[in-house]
Amino acid sequence: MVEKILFIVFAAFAVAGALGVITRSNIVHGLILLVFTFINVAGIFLLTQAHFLAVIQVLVYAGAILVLFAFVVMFLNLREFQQEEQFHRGQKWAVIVLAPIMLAEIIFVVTAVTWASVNDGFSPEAIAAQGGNVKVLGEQLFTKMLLPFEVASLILLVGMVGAILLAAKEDRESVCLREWDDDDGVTPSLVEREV
Amino acid sequence: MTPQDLIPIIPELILVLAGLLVLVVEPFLKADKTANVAIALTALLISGAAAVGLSGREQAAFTDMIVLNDYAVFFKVLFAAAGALTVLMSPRYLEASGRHMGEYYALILFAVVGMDLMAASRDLIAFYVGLELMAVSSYLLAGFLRYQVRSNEAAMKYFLTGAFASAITLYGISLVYGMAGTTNYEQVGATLLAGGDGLGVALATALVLVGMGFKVSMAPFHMWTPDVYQGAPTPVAAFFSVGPKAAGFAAMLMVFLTVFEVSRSTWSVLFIVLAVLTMFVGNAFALTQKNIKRMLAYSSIAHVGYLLAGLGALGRAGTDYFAGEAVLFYLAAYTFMNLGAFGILAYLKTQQPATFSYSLAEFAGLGRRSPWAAVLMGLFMFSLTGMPGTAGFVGKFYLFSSVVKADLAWLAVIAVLFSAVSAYYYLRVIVYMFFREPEVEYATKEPISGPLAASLALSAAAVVVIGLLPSWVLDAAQASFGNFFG
Amino acid sequence: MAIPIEWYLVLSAFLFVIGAAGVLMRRNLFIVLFSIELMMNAVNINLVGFSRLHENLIGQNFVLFTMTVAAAEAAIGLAIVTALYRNRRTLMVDMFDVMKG
Amino acid sequence: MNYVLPLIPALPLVAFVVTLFLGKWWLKDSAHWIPIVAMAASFVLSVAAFLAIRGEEHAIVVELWRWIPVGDFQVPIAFQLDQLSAVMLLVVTGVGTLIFIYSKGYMHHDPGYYRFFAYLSLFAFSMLMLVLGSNYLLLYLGWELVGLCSYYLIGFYYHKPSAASAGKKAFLTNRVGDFGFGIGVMLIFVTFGTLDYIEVFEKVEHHVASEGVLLAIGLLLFLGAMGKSAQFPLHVWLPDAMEGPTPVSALIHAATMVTAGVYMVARSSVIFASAPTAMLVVGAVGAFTAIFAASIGLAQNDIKRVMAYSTVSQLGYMFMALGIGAWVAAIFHLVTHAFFKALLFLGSGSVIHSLSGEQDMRKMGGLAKKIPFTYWTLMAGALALSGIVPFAGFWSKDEILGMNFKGGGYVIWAVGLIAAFITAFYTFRLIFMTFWGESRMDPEVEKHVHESPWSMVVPLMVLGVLSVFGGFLGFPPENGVFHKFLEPVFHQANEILHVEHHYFGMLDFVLMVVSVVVALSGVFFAYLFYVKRPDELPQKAGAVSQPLYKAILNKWYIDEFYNATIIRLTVDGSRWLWRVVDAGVIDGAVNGVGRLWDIAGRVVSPFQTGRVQNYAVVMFIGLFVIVTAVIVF
Amino acid sequence: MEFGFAEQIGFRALSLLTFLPSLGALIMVLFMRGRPSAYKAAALVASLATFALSVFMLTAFDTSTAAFQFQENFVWIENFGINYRMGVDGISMLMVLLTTFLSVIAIIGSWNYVKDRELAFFASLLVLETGMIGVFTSMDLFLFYVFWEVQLIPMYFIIGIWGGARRIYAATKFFLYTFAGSVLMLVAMLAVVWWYGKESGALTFDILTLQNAGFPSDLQFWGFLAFFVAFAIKVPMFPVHTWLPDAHVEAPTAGSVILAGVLLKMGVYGMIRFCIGFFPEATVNAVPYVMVLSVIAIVYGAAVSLVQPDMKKLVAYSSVSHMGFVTAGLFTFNLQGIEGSVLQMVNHGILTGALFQMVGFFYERTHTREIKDYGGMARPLPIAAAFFSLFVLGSLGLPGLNGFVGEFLILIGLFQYMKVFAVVASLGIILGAAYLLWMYERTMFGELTNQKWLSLKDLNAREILTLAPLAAMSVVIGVWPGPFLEMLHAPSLEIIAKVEPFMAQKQSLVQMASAFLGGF
Repeated sequence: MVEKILFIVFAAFAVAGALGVITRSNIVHGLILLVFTFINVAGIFLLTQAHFLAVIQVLVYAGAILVLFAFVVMFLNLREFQQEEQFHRGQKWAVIVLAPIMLAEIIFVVTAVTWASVNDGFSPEAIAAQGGNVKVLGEQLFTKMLLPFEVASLILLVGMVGAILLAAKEDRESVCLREWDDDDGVTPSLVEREV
Repeated sequence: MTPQDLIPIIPELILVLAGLLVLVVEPFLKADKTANVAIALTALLISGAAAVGLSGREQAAFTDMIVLNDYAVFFKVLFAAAGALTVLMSPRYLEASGRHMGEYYALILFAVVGMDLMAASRDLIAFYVGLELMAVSSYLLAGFLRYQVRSNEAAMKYFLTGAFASAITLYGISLVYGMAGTTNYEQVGATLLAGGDGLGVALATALVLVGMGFKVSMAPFHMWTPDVYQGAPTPVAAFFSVGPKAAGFAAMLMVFLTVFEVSRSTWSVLFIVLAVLTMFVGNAFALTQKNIKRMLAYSSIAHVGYLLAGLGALGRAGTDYFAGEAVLFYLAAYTFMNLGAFGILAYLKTQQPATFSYSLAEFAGLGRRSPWAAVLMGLFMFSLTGMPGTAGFVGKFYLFSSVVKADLAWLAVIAVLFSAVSAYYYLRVIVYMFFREPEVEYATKEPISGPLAASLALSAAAVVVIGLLPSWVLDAAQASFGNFFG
Repeated sequence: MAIPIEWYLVLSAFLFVIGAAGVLMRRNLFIVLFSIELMMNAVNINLVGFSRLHENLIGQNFVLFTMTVAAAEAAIGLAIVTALYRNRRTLMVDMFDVMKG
Repeated sequence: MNYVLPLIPALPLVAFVVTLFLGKWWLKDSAHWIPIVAMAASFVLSVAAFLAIRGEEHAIVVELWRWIPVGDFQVPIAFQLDQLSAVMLLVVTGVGTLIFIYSKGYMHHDPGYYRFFAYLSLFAFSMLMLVLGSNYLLLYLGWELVGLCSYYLIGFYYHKPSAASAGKKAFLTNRVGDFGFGIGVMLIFVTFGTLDYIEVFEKVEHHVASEGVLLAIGLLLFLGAMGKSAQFPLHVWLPDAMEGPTPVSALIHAATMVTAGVYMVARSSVIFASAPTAMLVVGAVGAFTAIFAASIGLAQNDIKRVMAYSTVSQLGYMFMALGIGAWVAAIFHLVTHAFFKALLFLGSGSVIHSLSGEQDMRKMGGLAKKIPFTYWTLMAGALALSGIVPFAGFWSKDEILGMNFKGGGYVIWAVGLIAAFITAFYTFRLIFMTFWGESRMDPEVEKHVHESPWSMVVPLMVLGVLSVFGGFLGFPPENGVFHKFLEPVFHQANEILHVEHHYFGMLDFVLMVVSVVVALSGVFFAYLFYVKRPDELPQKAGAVSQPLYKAILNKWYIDEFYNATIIRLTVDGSRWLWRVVDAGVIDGAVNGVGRLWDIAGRVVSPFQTGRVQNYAVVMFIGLFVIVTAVIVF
Repeated sequence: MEFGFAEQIGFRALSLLTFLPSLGALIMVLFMRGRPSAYKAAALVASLATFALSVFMLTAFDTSTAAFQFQENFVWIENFGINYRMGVDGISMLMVLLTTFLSVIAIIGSWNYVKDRELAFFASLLVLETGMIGVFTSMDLFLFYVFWEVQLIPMYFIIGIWGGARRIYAATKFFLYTFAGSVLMLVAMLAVVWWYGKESGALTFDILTLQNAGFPSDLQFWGFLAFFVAFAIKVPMFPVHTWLPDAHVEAPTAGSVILAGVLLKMGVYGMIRFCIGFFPEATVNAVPYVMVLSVIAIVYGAAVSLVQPDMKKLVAYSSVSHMGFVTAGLFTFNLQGIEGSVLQMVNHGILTGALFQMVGFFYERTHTREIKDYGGMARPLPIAAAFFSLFVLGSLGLPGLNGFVGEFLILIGLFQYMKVFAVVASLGIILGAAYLLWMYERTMFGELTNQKWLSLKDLNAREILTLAPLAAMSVVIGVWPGPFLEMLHAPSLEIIAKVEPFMAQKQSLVQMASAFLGGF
């Protein structure tokens, strides 16, 4: 029962935080609300006995990713954009109409389906008996999931290379190449344009 | 894991090692990147050769995460070929763009690895990481020319829509997992089949379809395609138009035939409807394009429409994999002709790096200025149109015959009519090249670079050979379904 | 099992749709990136819930990979943001429409 | 005969080929020799053929090769010599030779000298094919080829627009007739399974076809004959055909080609005899044309046009004869008409020649003294045409009228009689206006008036003799040499019609007197009008019957009527088809498909806004629709 | 009885015949660039050699049988049962002869016509010849389709590069129109092949095998429709003809000659081989409709020709009319109609080819094709006028020239089928004479409209050499068509035998249509 109440609390916070993220115009507020949401999701992971994931959720999301975001936000000094219109005018309404229907549809489906367990035997109790969530998860990761694991490392490598490629300090000789290449007469909407 | 498990991934291992080697070598190279080009090219060739060497084998590896069979081999060879041709056409182009860096080749290699995994995977997790490896590399390749607004924009658009789409797919995959309790294709398929078709399966089908449809630019999830192709460096656009697309189809065929066996009737109808939509969208948009790169992008969407018709037929055909073979063959044929067409664009860009904007008007009088380029472009255009004697025709022939075989003659009629419409914009290129005189004088041309010429020549040769003596590729395509389920 | 699987799914559906709405509505590129993270988190909730339901760890393993991917995507996304910002001095998504038609 | 018969048409053909290819550079002014010799040789061979067939019961058929062999449709190139074709051969080659000789003088100095003779030779060949062919398709072949030659020769002075357009008009009007002829031929084939004369007639006798079909065949064939023989309403081309050189008018448009229609009906006598209604139509059309054309002839001032209408009118007589089953009379009139009308044309050609090309009779007069040979020969022709005893025309024409009267065709007889009066009137109007009275010539022209060269005069004299004495071939009426000779050909037809042999009787004599009186009164009135009081009577008559006169002067407005209806309708209709239907509707639809796609492209193009979130929302909507669809279905 | 190459000539004559022109083109392109006299001579030699070979084959041709002769058969794409199989029967032999003959004419005729990219022009003509011969000699559906489409490309370039002012529009329209039709045919081909494959268990594209397959009614209907539309566009039949005038007007002379002379025939040839060969039942059902369309084409084409201001366009529309005769004759399904129809194809090839060639010669001199700019041309150009008149007369069906034989046979056939059609078609003949003579009068006769024309040179020896063979053929076929018809007897009987079984049961339908039309 406690679990259920906690779940509802975490869930409510998470949803509220998420709503905040997509409605607040201040990026920093958004960022903080996102962290808040993620922490609540981590809480739900905890409730589900996925301890390792809960920790990783906080570390990776709240820690690494969001710090990265914060860093960039500050680095680029994005205050000026907060004065501008934050929503797509027409599209906003389409989304406001469609999204709830979509949500209803998904909820309708997921509640209509009878979710049968296959009971592979890794119940929290069993896991605890085998040495805890982290150990079992780790074992599986390096045996069953070896290939994806290695590929995931490649993905991270690519991400790293990419970040350097795109965001590294500008080298002078290349800057002069910055121009409207391939200009076929299309003028871009520049910053001055009203939305 | 046993050492045995490494055999199926030999081609990928080669590529990964080469990719890492490229990254390591890069800091030691100055302006001349020949070494890295050579490494990448060699790796791709060896990888392809290795894949050929592995053909005929059947082996599951990494706890059934991936398999080695002729199906995977077919795609591995195809991806290696596409990668090699892309690498060949890149150096001069990148030099002209002022950004010739070894990382580029590493990214191509990694993308090919991702695509190989998509084709070979037998598990949704492996599929997903393969997909993401390819996607992440692709985003970077699209934005490779970071000082160019279009390249940035292309990367951003590709990234946003790609991430959005993969989130949707992922959601679908999670539902599949929820229903089956496993992620292995065959097990999932069996479980779902036992559970019967239901709302959950339908929703999951739809969600997965969207994500994969995005990768192959199926309407209405295609809209990134023209912008990304236009903004990305031309060789990259060439690569995109064949690599990720073929990988998407490779995964799609596999996933829908195994995982979603139960919802066959749903997805075959979806594919048929979306095929018509995609054909329409691709052709209608392509008609008004003045920019050849965008035109080719839309045309690639149209081709996806034809391929989807094949998938629809496959869904209708029961255990007859004729349509699947046709799709494979078509992808192979399409790879060469499209790479060739983009190769010509790359060549022209290297001729006038500062001014060439891929506009149709700049093709005027090409037949006089560089007759060989014009003749080859003509060949590729005719092939894309589906004129007999070229790979494009045999591909269409095969594909539409599979559609007809599945008693979808009406769909074949729609498809061929659309391909007649497509003839208009392909011909327009020929019209400009041969029938019109240029409005301005163009600078004298410099000789074509060796690798680029080789790439074009190989593409053209492939187009003609597949067009006239298709048995070779046909056999491969048929064999790939021969040991489909072991 | 204490918490019904539907609860996870409903929560996930909420987060997913909210994330999707964020992607579609907001002009600020950062918020769009945040929203994508929301969507992936929604998936994570699903996976974890199902992992619990089926009493296997595939789902939890899967979550690890999605997180990795999310991290890599975040890195790349930010790199793209940086490059864009340098070239265009804006982060309003709809400003980037050089290529269209 | 196996070798002689093919040679008859072959000789002119050879002459044509040689003259055409060598004429311009080599033969030049001596281009006439080969055609004349070839024609004369043909004449000699024709005489031989004539002698050979005399008294024979059966026709001689010579087959050369299969022309069109397809299944049961087997048409050979084969020649059939019987009495009818023998007569035609003689007329064609005989009159032809004379006119060839005449042309040597008449066409001298013309830049297209060799061309003229080449065409004439081709015509001779074609006409001989026409009369010699053993089946309907060969008849059709000759029929079309003579039409072609007529086209070329009418348009001989091709740089004159009127000549060129007259040629085309002739060809096209004939095509309308040939439309019927062609369908008739098809109907014959479909009905009888053959086109061979002998076989067809045999089958007709054995009642293979119903009378309705035979009627259809007859009428269709007659439509062709109407075109070629210029019967109303397809007569319009013949007067215009006078644009051609005069020898052409004589040969083609008087003596030979225009009588092909008569030949055809006579040839098909068995078919017509079996379809009485068709005969009635033939007779009626002939009679109407006879009087109709004669009436127009009254008011024409162009000397050749008078002749032309007279020809039309005389051809009408021949059809009157055919209509009553007087086959021999028709052929007889054909022969005498060939003589005197060729003579008249050549004579008027001589007049024109001596007047340096003047054709308007109002600018002539008093020529009798200046060109006496021409005058006297022409006079002989005029008397023959008017039907004055005992000139050639009298016998044939009187026989036609007599046969009609006796056959019960009183109306036709009466019409023919009135036409005979008009004929005599306008014939002598021509004579009087041209040769009698005061000279109304241009002084300039008058100075150069001269008698024509011998090459022109000799043929005139020969024809003059024939016009005077030719009629005695058919004497006594209905029982002459001519009739006996032709008897075997029309034997079948006459049997079908149950014609009994007639002998000259009282009634015939009375009719003869009547027609002579009528003819003479015509001459008298002409004398009254154009010699006695030329200054007032014609005007007065014209004034009294003002509308009628105007109608006659304008040829009853037939040309205008055709221009305003059929031609206008065709051209405007075609233009409408082209502009509206073809370019507008059909091609419009084709281009419309293209435009539709273009519009589609333009309409959808803005949807690609370049804003990535629009793309995402489209994806989302797509997802939404798909999800909704899979949930609902 | 199999007519292999060995029995008849001893070498692979058909392959040689088909690819000889392309071989010539290849040699020209590879070794003779920049040397006009050399490559022109090579082009002529290649086409002449092809023609000579085809005539030589004719001497070994057996006219007594409908079987295919000079056969060659190799496996090409085994997985689909596609073979490289070639062979000719009387009809295709005649078409091949027409092709090789007209190709020579076209090459001589355009000796000095193009100034720009001459090598490519002649090479295109030769490649085109390969495509055309291939269409007529293929005995495999796939092979046929390959040739069918491939010949579009050189023609497309010929119109597009060396054409007139609106050449791009015309070339595109030509290409797209034909392409749209033929892709439908592709689908029908596949449907047919698959049906047979499922029925017999063996996939084959062999035409003879498929001709005896006996397709079910449903498939017959749709298959016939698709094939027929593709071929009707090519012919072109009435409502789908509008690409033709545009293509003709813009095409260079050689293009028009080949287009009118051979390309249009491919449509009818296709109807004979496939529509009738594969779908006899559907064909019989379709006869009334085809007839109506054909007869409309006859009259309509002639009427529209009448008012054309442009000589070439006039001749182009006249082609619509003449091809109407051809299709009408074919679908009568009696010996006269079919043989007349095939012979008329040859005749039309010769005559219309010649007319286009003439118009080309005039155009080279005056640089105008407007009829109103001409007039009195017989004076400066008597030889040209003479040739022109011969071809005009042949075209309007003057007996003694070739046009008549075909036309009359068709009419006889048509008359046996249904009299109304023959009568209406005959009206077309009247109109035919009208537009041709009117055009001739306005261009050749009358006053000289332009004194400049007086200085024009008459045809030179080369031009006479171009026209003389055409004129000679016109006369020869006109007076002695026997040998040509003889080649057609056996194949025509075969065609009739094919449709005969269905004719009887459909008689009522014909009568119905007859009654329906009789009502007008």
